[in-house]
Parts: sequence; C-alpha cells; structure tokens
Amino acid sequence: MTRYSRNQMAARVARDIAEGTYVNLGIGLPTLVAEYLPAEREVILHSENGVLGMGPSPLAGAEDFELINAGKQPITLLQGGCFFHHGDSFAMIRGGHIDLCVLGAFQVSKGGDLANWHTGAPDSIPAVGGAMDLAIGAKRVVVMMDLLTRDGASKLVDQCTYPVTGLNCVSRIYTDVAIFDIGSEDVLVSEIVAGTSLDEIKRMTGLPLRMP
Amino acid sequence: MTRYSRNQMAARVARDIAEGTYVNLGIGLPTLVAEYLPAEREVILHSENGVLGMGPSPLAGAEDFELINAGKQPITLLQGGCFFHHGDSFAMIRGGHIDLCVLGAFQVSKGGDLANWHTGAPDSIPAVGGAMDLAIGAKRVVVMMDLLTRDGASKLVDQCTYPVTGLNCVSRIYTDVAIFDIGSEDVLVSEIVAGTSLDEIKRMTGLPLRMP
Amino acid sequence: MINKQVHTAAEAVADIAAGATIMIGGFGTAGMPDLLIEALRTRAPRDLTVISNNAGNGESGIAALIASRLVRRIICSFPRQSDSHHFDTAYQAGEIELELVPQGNLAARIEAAGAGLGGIFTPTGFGTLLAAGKECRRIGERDYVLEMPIHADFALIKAHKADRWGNLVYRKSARNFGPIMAMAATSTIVQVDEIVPLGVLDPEAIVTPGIFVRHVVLTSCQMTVGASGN
Amino acid sequence: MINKQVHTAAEAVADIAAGATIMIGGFGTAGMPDLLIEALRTRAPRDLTVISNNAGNGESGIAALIASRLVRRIICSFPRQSDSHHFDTAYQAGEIELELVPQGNLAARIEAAGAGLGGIFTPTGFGTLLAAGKECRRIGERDYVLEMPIHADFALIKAHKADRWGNLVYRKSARNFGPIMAMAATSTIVQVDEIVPLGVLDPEAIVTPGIFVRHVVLTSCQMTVGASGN
Repeated sequence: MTRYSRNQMAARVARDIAEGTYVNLGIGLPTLVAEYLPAEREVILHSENGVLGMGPSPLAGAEDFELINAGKQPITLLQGGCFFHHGDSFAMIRGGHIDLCVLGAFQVSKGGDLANWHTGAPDSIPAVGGAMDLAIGAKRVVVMMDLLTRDGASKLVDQCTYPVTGLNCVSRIYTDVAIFDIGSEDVLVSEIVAGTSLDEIKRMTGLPLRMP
Repeated sequence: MTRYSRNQMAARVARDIAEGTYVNLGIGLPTLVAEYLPAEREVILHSENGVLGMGPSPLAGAEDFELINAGKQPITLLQGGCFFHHGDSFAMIRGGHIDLCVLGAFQVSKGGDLANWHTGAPDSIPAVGGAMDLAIGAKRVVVMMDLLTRDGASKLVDQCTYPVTGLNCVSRIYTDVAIFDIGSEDVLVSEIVAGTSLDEIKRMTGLPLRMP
Repeated sequence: MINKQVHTAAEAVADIAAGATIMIGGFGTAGMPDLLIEALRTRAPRDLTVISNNAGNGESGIAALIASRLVRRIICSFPRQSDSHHFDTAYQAGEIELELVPQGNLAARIEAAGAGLGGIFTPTGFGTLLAAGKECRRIGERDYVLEMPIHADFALIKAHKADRWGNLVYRKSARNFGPIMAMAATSTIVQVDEIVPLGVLDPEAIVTPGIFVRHVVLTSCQMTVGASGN
Repeated sequence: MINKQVHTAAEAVADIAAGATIMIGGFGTAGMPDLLIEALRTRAPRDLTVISNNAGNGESGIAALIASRLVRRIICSFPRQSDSHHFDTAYQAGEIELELVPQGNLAARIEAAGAGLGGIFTPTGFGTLLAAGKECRRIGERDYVLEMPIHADFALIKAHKADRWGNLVYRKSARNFGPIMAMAATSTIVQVDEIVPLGVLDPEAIVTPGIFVRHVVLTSCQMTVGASGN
C-alpha cells in the first residue's frame, strides 16, 4: 500500500488552498503546508499570537525573537502583513474570519468531532493553547494526520475516546491514505492514494464509508 | 439670592479637577468646564467618538471636520492625544477607566439616580447617544445643572419622574445655588453660594438636606 | 494577485439586495461613506435594515436613503438631531421602525458579532426603558443586561488609506465605528481617500487588517471614471 | 506635569502585596516583562495569582516566581512546555493551583474585564472538559459557554516605546497580551525600550492610550542606575 509522506500530505493540502485565502496552520505537521504554497500564489497566513501575513522562516542569524509564530519559532512578515493584539487575533478566529484552519489530531469522529489537545491521561499536565478556538472558529476546519496510530488503530473513529477539542467542527481530513469529507449523514472518501482500495480503508477504520 | 452663572458653575467644577485626571465632559453645559481648566494643569479630556487629549477649539478657518467632539463640533488634539475606535472608546467608559464624567441633567434623585436623556413625552423621538454609558461608567459621575427648572421646580428630587438614564450613579451635583453630595443615607449640602441659607435650599428642594 | 480595489462605487455595492442588513460607519459626517451611500441609493434596494450611530442629517447620506423609502428599520443611538427631518417624518408616519440602543451597547454588540460571541452582559441601560423586557442578572455587586450581537450582511465604511490587500488606516475621529463594523459584517466595503502600494502602510499602525475587508473603492473614483472618458 | 515614568523597577512594583492578582504579558519570551518580573521576585510577595498565557520557561520570568514559591494559583492556556519544569514540579506536588483556559477565552475574558462587561457567551470550549460545570446556552443555531471576566490588581507588560503620558506602542508579535491586560488591571506597569518626548508617538498609531497605564520604566533602568554611581 502506498502512503503519503508528511511532505506529500502537506503538498496535497496546499493544492486545495486558493489565492486570497486566510489560513491558520496549527502547530506541528500543519506548519509544513506553508512550504508547499507556491510563492506566486498569495495566501495570507495567520498566527494566533497576533500576526497576519507570515512569511518564510528567517535566515540563520536574522531571527528576531519578537517576531515569532504560535509555535514560538522565528518567522518573517510579508509586505502587507500586520500585527495586532491577542484579543483581535482571537476575534479573527472565533468570529469566523479565517477561511481555513488546518489542524493536527489525535482523533476525529465520523460526526466531525475533533480531539487534539489532551490524551486524558490522569497524571499528565493539560495544556490547551488556542486549540479549542481554532477548532470551532474558522469558516472551514480541516485535519491533517496519519490515518492510523503507530499501533495500527484508526484515528478516524465512530466516537472520540480522547477528550474532545470541539464538536462537529471538522469538514475534511487529509491523511496519508485518503481524503475524507464529513457529510451530514456519513463520511465520504473523496480521494484515495494510489494503490489502496475503498475496502481496505473500510477495514482500517471499521467505519461504513462510501465514495461520493 | 446670589446664583452662579453658567460660567461660574463651570469654573467651580473646574476647580475640583486635579492634574492628571481623565475627564469626559458631556454635551451642553459641561463642555464649558474645559474653558476654565488652566492651560498649565494637564487634564486629559476624552470624547466618546474616539479621542483622548482634546485641545481647545480650532481657530476659524482651521476646522477639520474629521476631528470633532461628541457634540460634533470641531476640536483640536493636544500633543500626547490619540485616536481609537468606538469599541475601545466605550471600553474606556464602561470599564471604569475615565476618572470623572460631568453631565447635565433633567433630574437627579436623592439616591443618585440620573435622568438626562428623555423627557418621556409620548410623541417625542427618543435619542440616547452615549448618555447611559457615561452615567454608569466613570469612576466618579457628577452633574452640573441649575437647581430649579424655569418653572421653579427642583431638579434634585425624591424620585425621578423622567425616565432614568442610570441608577444610583451620581456622586455630586454642582448647581447655581449649592453643591450637593449624594451620601449613602442622605444628601449633604457641601457648599452654598454666598447669600443663600440651608433652610432656603431645603424649601427649594423639599428634601431633608444637611450640612456635612 | 490579491486586489480588493474595485473601480466604481456602483460595482462595490452591486450585490446589495432588498432586505439586506447594512452597517454604515460615521459619527455625524466624520467617517460617513457618502460615496457608497449614494451608490446604494442609486441602486435602490428596498426594506433595508440600517445600523448606524445616527439616522441621517440634512439631505444626503442615510437621510437620502430614508427619503427614498429604502429603509424599513434602523438600529441607532441618536436618531433625533436638528436636521434629521427625513427620519423624523418617516418615524412619525410609522414608516420606519427604530431600535434605540445606547451608543456603548451599540459598539459592544457590534464588537460581539465581530468576535463571534453569542451575547454579553453589559451594565449600561440597566433599570432604564431601554432594558425593558431584556434578561438581567446580578453578577458580583453589579446589575447587567444581556445584549445580543449585531451582525450585518454589509458594512459601508470610510477609511483614509488602503492597500490592495484591504489593510486600512483611518484619519482622526473619522475612525469611530469603521474598525468594529468591518469585523461584524459578512462583506465590508470601504471608501478611501488613497490607495497605496502594498508594504507602504506600517504593519504596526494598520488599524483594520485586510482580512475584514472585501472591496475598496477610491472616494475620487467617480471623477476618475468621468475624466477617463465616460 | 503628568509623568508616569519611574526610575527603577523596584519602585514600579513597590505596592504589589501578598495575595495580589497579577497579569503578566508575553507569549513565550516575546513581550515578557523580564525586568518587572525579576523586581517582583526580589520583592517576593507570596500567595500571588498569576494570569499569563504560559506558566514559565526555563529559570527566569514566571518560572522563577514559581521556583521562589510566590505563586499560589495560575490562570493560563498553555502551562506545559518542554522547559516548564518549575511549574510541572509545583503542579505535581499540589503546590500550585491551575485554571486552564482556552487561549481565545483567556483573551476574551481579559477584554471583558477591561470593557466592564459582566460575562460573555463564547462558543469556544462548548462540550469539552474545560466547560464542565459552566452555564451553557443555545443562542440561534450555536451553543455557547458563559465565561466571566478576568480582572487583575496589576498588569506587568512590556512595550517598545512610551511617552510621559503612558501612551504605548509595541514591537511586532511582542504586542500579544499587552494591550488587553493593560485595560483589565487596576494598575498597569510597563517596561519599555525607550521613552520619547510627548508628541513623538503618532496619535493614529498609539496602541495603548496612557489612560490604561500607571507606571513606565525603562528596560535599561538597572544599568542606568548603576552607571550613575551606585
């Protein structure tokens, strides 16, 4: 079975992002999407710590630690970018002004519930950051993840067993095996990585999936 | 009986405003207070349409109709003044950041209720503007008014008969006859314009007043 | 390439249809988007709900919309003014519905819409006629009124300068409702004095980021169109 | 003459007493008022409640306050980080109380306090562990959680430039929580890189008007004091 690498997944997500889209890329894997947006396509990246119009990473030695992204890595600002405070930044998110948010996930349920903030382990220290705001705020929330855990369990599930981040908020899931769209009735398999069949994906997830 | 003129009332109010105070002067009579703040005393005037640090009126011919006060008259901006939007401006008011607000009134009750927005006449077109925000927002709200109406009725009353603007919000009332302070139990006459007695003021208002 | 500039005010307001809810910036005439309002009056969609601080002065702006009988309902804080005769007449004839809102609650409700909040408890108006019938609650030592967000389909505002991404700066007290209305409307249309190249506006001083802006049109566009041969 | 500048960080934090509630700006180290935090640690008031996005990194800043056992309770969105070992230790020992708040709700609750609101209905967190026990309400087609404002006695923030009236501008993403914390605290104390004469800051570009600021101190003040003979 062919599976997308992390880079191939990022490239696939990037392909769907049209010019002029305002996008928030979650910490971790989604950050990689920025590398696959062609320079001539103007996509405006938002960082929840008060930046719109994030540019590429600075050259070594040119880092400014007052110009960072939500992952606290140094970034640059494009011409046309701007700064604002946390209140306005989360108004952009919560108010539905961000067109697209790409997030990582522990699990996504067939109803579009997202779990990505907490494993629920009783001795762990919880930390939520902007995850819950991002989950429910953007016009469209998509997830980017491997379909299976390292143990082979599906992360696309009937019901989340991890604590949820938001309910019924995910529209689409880009995985290493296929792209899934959360419909109002069921989950559609919209695109399959070459070499895998719908039946295999059904077996992997244990869910009643269908092609559109 | 000696009574303060409008200008004398304004001068009296101005005397109580210390350097460094953030002040909103309501439309109408309170605006006159600005004329009696000595230029060397730095008092920062707020206008609810998004200005802090209002200066004196512009010279004739130098008016800029994008630089106006809440009464829509042209103003100037002092060095150190700044502009902000209506949301932030009313956050300053509602959030208790303005030290002092000076308002006109139709009536003030002995409990500090303010009526200054609406006569309640059934055929009148109501308009409230920022009156209700100003009434309850500032750290200290004082009123500036003639004690009596043209018909000789007291505007300091047992209970407001006009529709109220805010409840229990006025601390002090500067009038042409005396200065009144709203106490938790009763109304104190803190200062009397020369030539009037407490008994006369009690007769004018019909209220059980006392000296502090 | 992103370019939010459109070349005529008519084009900017072309998809405003009858029944739309429209925020209109300005405090008196400061920040009033006169060009856009005139284009809207020419287009003449009916049954509009208008959200603005005032209800029009004299013969132009919102007063002209009312005189043209396009406005069914207005949400504002200060309708009555010395020269608000078009509103006054329509109101007294029962031809226009008024929702009177304290100015700070108007601002806060617009902000709540822009920020995606479902409602806010505000102390302003408690115990007054304008809180009649509204849910109230004592929180801590203070009484509050529950007020709902005010959204709009469109916001028509005026700014000073824009770039092609729609970033805006304003001028003096003409800023007033512009930034918060831009955040509360599905489509924000802006009339500006000047359009500058991308990168000219200081990223520390941009007041309205372009994310809140759909169309930008130059105040001088009518003249420009005229001068270029129409 | 109004002059909000004080000459040492110790003077700036001199009236912060045990039991105080303190907002501390910054997102990671960007915008972290390190000088003020160090002055606070030296002063060492106990039983503090700290409101900040993070719960400290490494050995300095909030981490140092925790290591000195001054913090009884922390309200933040993201305590766990690779180098948050002082928080982790105190938390696991039960020596520090944590209120975990989604970052946008943290911002909105701080803004609500600054704006004098009594509560806000926010969609963030609905249906999650972080809304457990909170009042929820369906408004329109969406579910919301009622969240309360977060006030503080003091805000310690960092800005780029100030003038003697306390007007502030920030630098890049170090702005983050500064402007909203300045509005939500009874006393806001600001560490700045530079103090400029009144009138130098552009009135269109001032981010925090001086009304929200009590004290301003230069980041370089320690050195200045040292250089002048101590």
